[in-house]
Amino acid sequence: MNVMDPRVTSAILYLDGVHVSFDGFHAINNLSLALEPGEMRAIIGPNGAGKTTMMDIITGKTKPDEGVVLFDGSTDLTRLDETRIAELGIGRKFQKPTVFESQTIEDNLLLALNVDHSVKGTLFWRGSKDESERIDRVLETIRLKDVRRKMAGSLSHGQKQWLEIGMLLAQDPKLLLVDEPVAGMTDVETHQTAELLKEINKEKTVMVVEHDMTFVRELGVKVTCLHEGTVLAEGSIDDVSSNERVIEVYLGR
Amino acid sequence: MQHILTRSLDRAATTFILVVAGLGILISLSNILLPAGSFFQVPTYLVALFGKYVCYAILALSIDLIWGYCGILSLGHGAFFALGGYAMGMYLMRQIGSRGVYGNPILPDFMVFLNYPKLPWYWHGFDMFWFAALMVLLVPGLLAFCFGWLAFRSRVTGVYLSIITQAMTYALLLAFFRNDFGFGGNNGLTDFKDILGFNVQADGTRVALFLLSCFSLILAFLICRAVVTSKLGKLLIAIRDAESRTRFLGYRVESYKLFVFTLSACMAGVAGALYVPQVGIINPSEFAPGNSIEAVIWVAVGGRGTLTGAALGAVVVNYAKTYFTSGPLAPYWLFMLGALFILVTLLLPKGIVGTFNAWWEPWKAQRISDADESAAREDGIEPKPNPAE
Amino acid sequence: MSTNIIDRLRAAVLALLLTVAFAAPALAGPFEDAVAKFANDDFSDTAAAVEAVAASGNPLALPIISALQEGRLVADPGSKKVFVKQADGKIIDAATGAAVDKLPDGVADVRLNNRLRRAVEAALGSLTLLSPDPARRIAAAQSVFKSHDANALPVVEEALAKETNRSAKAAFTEARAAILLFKPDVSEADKLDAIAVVKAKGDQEAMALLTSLGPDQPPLIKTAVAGAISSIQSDLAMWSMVQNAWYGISLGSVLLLAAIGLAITFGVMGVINMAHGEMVMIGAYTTFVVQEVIRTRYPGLFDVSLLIAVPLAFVVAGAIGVAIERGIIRFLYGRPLETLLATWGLSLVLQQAVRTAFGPTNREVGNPSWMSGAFELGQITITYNRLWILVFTLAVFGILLAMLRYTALGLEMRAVTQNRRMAASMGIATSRVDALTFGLGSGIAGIAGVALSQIDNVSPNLGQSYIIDSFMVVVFGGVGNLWGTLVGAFTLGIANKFLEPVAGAVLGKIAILVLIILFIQKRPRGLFALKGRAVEA
Amino acid sequence: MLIQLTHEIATMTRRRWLAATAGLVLGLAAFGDARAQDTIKVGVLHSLSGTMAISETTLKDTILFLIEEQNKKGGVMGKKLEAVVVDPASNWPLFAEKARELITKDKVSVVFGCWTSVSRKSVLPVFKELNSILFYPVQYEGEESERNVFYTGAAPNQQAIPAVDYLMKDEKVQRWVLAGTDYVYPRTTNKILEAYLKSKGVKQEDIMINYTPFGHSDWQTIVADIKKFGSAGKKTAVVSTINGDANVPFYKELGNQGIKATDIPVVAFSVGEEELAGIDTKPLLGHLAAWNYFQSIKDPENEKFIKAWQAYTKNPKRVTNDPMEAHVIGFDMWVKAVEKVKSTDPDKVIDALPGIEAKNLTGGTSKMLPNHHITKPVFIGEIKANGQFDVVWKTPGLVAGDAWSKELDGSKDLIGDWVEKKCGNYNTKTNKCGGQGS
Repeated sequence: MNVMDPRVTSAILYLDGVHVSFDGFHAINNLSLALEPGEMRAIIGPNGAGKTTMMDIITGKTKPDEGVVLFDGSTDLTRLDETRIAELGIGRKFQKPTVFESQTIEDNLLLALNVDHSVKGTLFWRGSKDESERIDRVLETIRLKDVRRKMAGSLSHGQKQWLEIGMLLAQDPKLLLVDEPVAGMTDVETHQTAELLKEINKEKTVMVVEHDMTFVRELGVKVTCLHEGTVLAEGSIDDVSSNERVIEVYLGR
Repeated sequence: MQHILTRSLDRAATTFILVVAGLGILISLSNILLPAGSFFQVPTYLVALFGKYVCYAILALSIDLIWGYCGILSLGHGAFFALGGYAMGMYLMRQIGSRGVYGNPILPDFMVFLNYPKLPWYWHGFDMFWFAALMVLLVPGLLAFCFGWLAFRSRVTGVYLSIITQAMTYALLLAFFRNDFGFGGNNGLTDFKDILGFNVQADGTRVALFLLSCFSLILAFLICRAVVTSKLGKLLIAIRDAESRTRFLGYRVESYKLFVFTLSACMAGVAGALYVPQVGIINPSEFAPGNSIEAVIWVAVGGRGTLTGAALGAVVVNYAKTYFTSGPLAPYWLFMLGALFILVTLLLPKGIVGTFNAWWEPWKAQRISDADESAAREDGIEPKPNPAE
Repeated sequence: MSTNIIDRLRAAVLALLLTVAFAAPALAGPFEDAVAKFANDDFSDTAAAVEAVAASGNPLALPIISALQEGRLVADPGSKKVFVKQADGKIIDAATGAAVDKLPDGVADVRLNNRLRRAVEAALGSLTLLSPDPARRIAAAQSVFKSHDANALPVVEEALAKETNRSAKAAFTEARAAILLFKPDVSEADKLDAIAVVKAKGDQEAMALLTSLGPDQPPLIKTAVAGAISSIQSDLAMWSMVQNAWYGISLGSVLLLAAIGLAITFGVMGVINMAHGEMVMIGAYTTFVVQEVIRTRYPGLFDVSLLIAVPLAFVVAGAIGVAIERGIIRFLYGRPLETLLATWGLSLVLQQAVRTAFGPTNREVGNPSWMSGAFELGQITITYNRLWILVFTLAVFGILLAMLRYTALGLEMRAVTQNRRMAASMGIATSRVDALTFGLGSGIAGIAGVALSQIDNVSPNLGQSYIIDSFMVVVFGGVGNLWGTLVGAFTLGIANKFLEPVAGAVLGKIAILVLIILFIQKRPRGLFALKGRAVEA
Repeated sequence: MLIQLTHEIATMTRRRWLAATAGLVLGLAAFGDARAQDTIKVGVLHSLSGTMAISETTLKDTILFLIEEQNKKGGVMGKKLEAVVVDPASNWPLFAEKARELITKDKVSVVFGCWTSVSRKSVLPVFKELNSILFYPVQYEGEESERNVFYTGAAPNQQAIPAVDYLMKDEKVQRWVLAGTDYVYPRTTNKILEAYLKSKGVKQEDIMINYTPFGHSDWQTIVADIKKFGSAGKKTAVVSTINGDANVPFYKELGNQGIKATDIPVVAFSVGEEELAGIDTKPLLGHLAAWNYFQSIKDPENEKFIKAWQAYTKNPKRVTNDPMEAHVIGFDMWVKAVEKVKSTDPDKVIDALPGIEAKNLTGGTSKMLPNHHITKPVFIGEIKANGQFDVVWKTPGLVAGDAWSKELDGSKDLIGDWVEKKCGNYNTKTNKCGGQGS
């Protein structure tokens, strides 16, 4: 790694030479990637390309065997745990929508708010006007205002995806990692989600992992294709989808 | 503080408190005021028996708090109960003074015949009630804190956690069995005389202890309610249902688990401390892993994730045990108890109160307007089966 | 034939010599009087009779004393007549040797106590130093080594001179050395040689012999003895390490045997089966029933009783396992903690059921002859039952592994546990596989019960004593990994046995539990944890 | 909080309160029903489930058998006896609860029960508080003499010390292994034995003491240690206070490692006919046990008892053992005492019991002493191949049970005397009641 590389200082997320292996299986192999502040990036790649593992590394769930992972140009993420990384301002949506099913939608968002997260703070918490306004705003954005008191478990799959994105919004991070946001959605919902992400991108940096090429095309952002834990191609969606190696990987050998 | 009380005391919670307080007072008055042998008089042995049930109910609450709400299945909670009991037992032993069979003013009897030259250092201070009372909270609390600090920080979860809690209580069982350990070995501590100057066997003391247990149950219940109705309570459920989600939201999960685990251990300790003077003995068998498992079963029978259910489960199962171990059914009582456990799991997976709520709520929801929605959820949120466990 | 008589005469002379020391007055009476004393039912009289008979030189002495040792000597207290029940079922009058048709009524066994038993052994030992059976000669030489009685020296030396059997020769050499070591008028050089022989023997008995020699010795001897003692000591210390390791392996095999079944039901299926111990118990009771039937109907089959019990226990426990799965567990998949509750209830029911059916007390399960006793390997004793259990455990483990790997059922099992929905869509009858998997785990617990019946109580509480240890083993090794269970069991077993001599049985066990707790902090998913993101998916 | 409460009370309907109260009262009434007393009730407090069921179930059957026999003879004072059986389930606090229930709810006149020391300790305060009578039939560590308890099992001086004497004199034992389960009875017994052995000139290095946990099943190391200890050239014996379930694997290991009784005899205080029924005894030939009763003892009373017992249990192989005999003696004494004072009033019966004599099953007559222990003969038996014992030695007469051991510093001056001194721990030095102090 070259510290004088200008990107080190400017990139909000910077990965260089990252390796991870599980019991001899190389999940991530010399992966290097950089995200500029305010950018939206789509990550594509076949199953097992290492997309989710990459997110695990960024969010501190998995520790890389070697390599550099920097946030905001200077913070070394490999030394921090999930909680600390979340506090720094990285939010993550899981591949499988993960919301608190036995609690109301409101409460889901309430828990996501980036307010006092200490034991004492939550034990003696009293709602404030500011908090409920923020929740209202998020509910508005994710279009779940009418069902705010319903249990999250009773939502449809697509609604759960939105709720989870809503939780990311309530968390108010600088960087959003969104894993397969439109899986199981109807075309209309997919379109709405794309709009939603574009809206979010106005303020925040976003990294989207997705299989759905229509969706990726609709986002219209720079695309990185991963394969076997390393970057195969990078560029506009048209560049990438016409790349011979990408086609080979997707269509099989 | 007001807002904590308001949100803790919904209709169901208030009913629970009133029932416990009412029963407590009624039983006590009936025992004291009515003539012995009259039909409505509750004999003293029943008062002691109910006192025991109430202590078990507190233990069940403490387990429900961590298991029902936070998904931590401790198969070693009996250890905290027993440690609290031992702290109280040590106080009661010291109160015997020179009335022991050997008449030694300092050393308890078992130390005299095992030739202890002097009181071991860890027995000092237990002649003072305040110190013993402090230890009742501190010893289980500290053990839970150390244990939890290690386990939660290392992210030991699910069945691994359950098994090492079992290892913990099993190790303590073996340790307390050892006579060299200085706690009376297998015989434990017994033959108590006084508590705070009152004869432990006097009817008045028994009634007072029973009332104190009821009061402690109400207090424990209120504390649990305060916790589970707070934002922290929502978070505990969140941790139970999706632990890593809470972590990625920026919560330090281990702190929350540690807090609630320690709190729960302290409650279990208090339950043990109240239990000992009422049953008159504390010995290592309280550490037996089977006891802890059984306590978890009370909670499951009553309804996991419902505080009233936990307390009710403890009373129901123990009443069944009392009932079945006497009379012509005595040789077969294990069949009945075993069958009860199997049938409850198969037919009432949510436990008694959970099932009742599921059946009652839709009907009630019609009557209650949306304005009062928070009450409609009773005090329970049905636990979702957690595959991680 | 003639040499045999001479041998006997010699032996009788020796016996006479041996017994003079403490039995002088008994010499007087005729042989018949001595024999009649057996009928008095008094231990002192019996002792006197043994001495007198052994010293009599009568050819009936050996049969009488052997009969006494083996409980075949009976006496009629009324008529004071004593009879020998011969091994072939014939009866002879002990005093005359005449055959008798039928025992009179009221005869009773001539009773022995430990002191008498030793006297009988000693009498037989001296009668058998020159026995044609090498095993008996060795035993006799060993008893001389222990008693190092100088009177036996001439016979020992004679025996040594004509001995051809190697082990017997070694035993006689050692016996001679022991005698010389304690004999006062032996040259220093001979004594030093004797010390070297004893040192070479190098076991506990040699050690005991040397230490009991006492301090009043010439300096040269003293140093030689001290040197021999320290050399034996360091030898024995080394052997005690080996011994601990063996004990550890043996304990490990017991733990493994108890845990394998759990590794399947709990490790592979994720069912927390608290009734696992009861499956072990059922296996043990199956063994009991099998032995009971064999004892009453086919006594000749006793030695193969375990071989019959193993498949039966597997079938019985396995069938009960399938019934449990079909009746209870299958309604509880996806709710693992509820299975804990239900199976706990079940374990109470099963325990009480066995208690009601078989009674609360222990039941006797015998060791077949090939599992009784022990053999010496170097300086350690290896008992056959432990050895067989180790072999059996490894065999069960191997068969199980092979089954999971190479059979259709094994393949289906792995498929269902890895991805139930996928397996179902590929046409695997998942519910059948579930039932069979649970049955397999229970069946293996059942055959564990057969083996454990050989070393432990067969009582309704049998299962309870293994359940906690089994869970520890599985969790320590890593849930879902059979190799982890294997390594876990042996690690815990060996660690326990090395801690036990240092810390004592109780503290050793506590230390193991604390170590497990700490170890889990280090590796929260056991020794052989599955890694990767699949784990938490 | 108060506001909240009153609000809730007000909103609760009156009807609900009524229903709750009614339910409560009915529930409570179900607990305490006292039936008319036309029989004399006898409480049986033995575990029928759990770890102790293995030993205690037989004792429950014994009492039921004795009650049936007594009723055939017309009961006591013309009234039939009625057994009240409860199951304390090997759970010590439950023992106390059940004792309380027997005395208060069932109004039993006497209780026969307990096996372990801890269960006795657990119920002791209950019997004192409610002033009832307990007959305790098991050999125990002594150091106790309570007004409400009658100890019909052996005190240490009626079992341990005669056994050691026998080994010393008859077997010329010089080296001793004291092996026991780690609880009070072995601890105290070994303490007493250690003091006794030292007073007989045995050196410290010739005594090895070893404790194991309950239910210990892996005896390899300890048996090897015993073997090592025993190969030091001196005659060695093991005095075993190993309890219950741990005995079977212990004896199996002994047998397999080839320790024969002629080399290192083991004398046990907790192994009787019942325990041996679960072991193949052939390898154990000649190992010893010390008891106050053996089934094999030739005596007409004993033979009559065994016959009746086997008929009652419909099992011709059912064995008898020492604690059963203790119950037989205790039951007989209680019946005699009740008939003497013509009352089941506990105070009267307690005062009447000392001095009462009852035939034991070994040809003698045992007597209740003022310290509430009884006189007993002591037998040493050797294990035979058929699972029975062969008596090889017996005390010349009956031995009086000592409540307080003379070998222990803490208790050598104490005596129990409920007849003259009315005191369980009377100090003969200071002539005061109440132990050593004050």
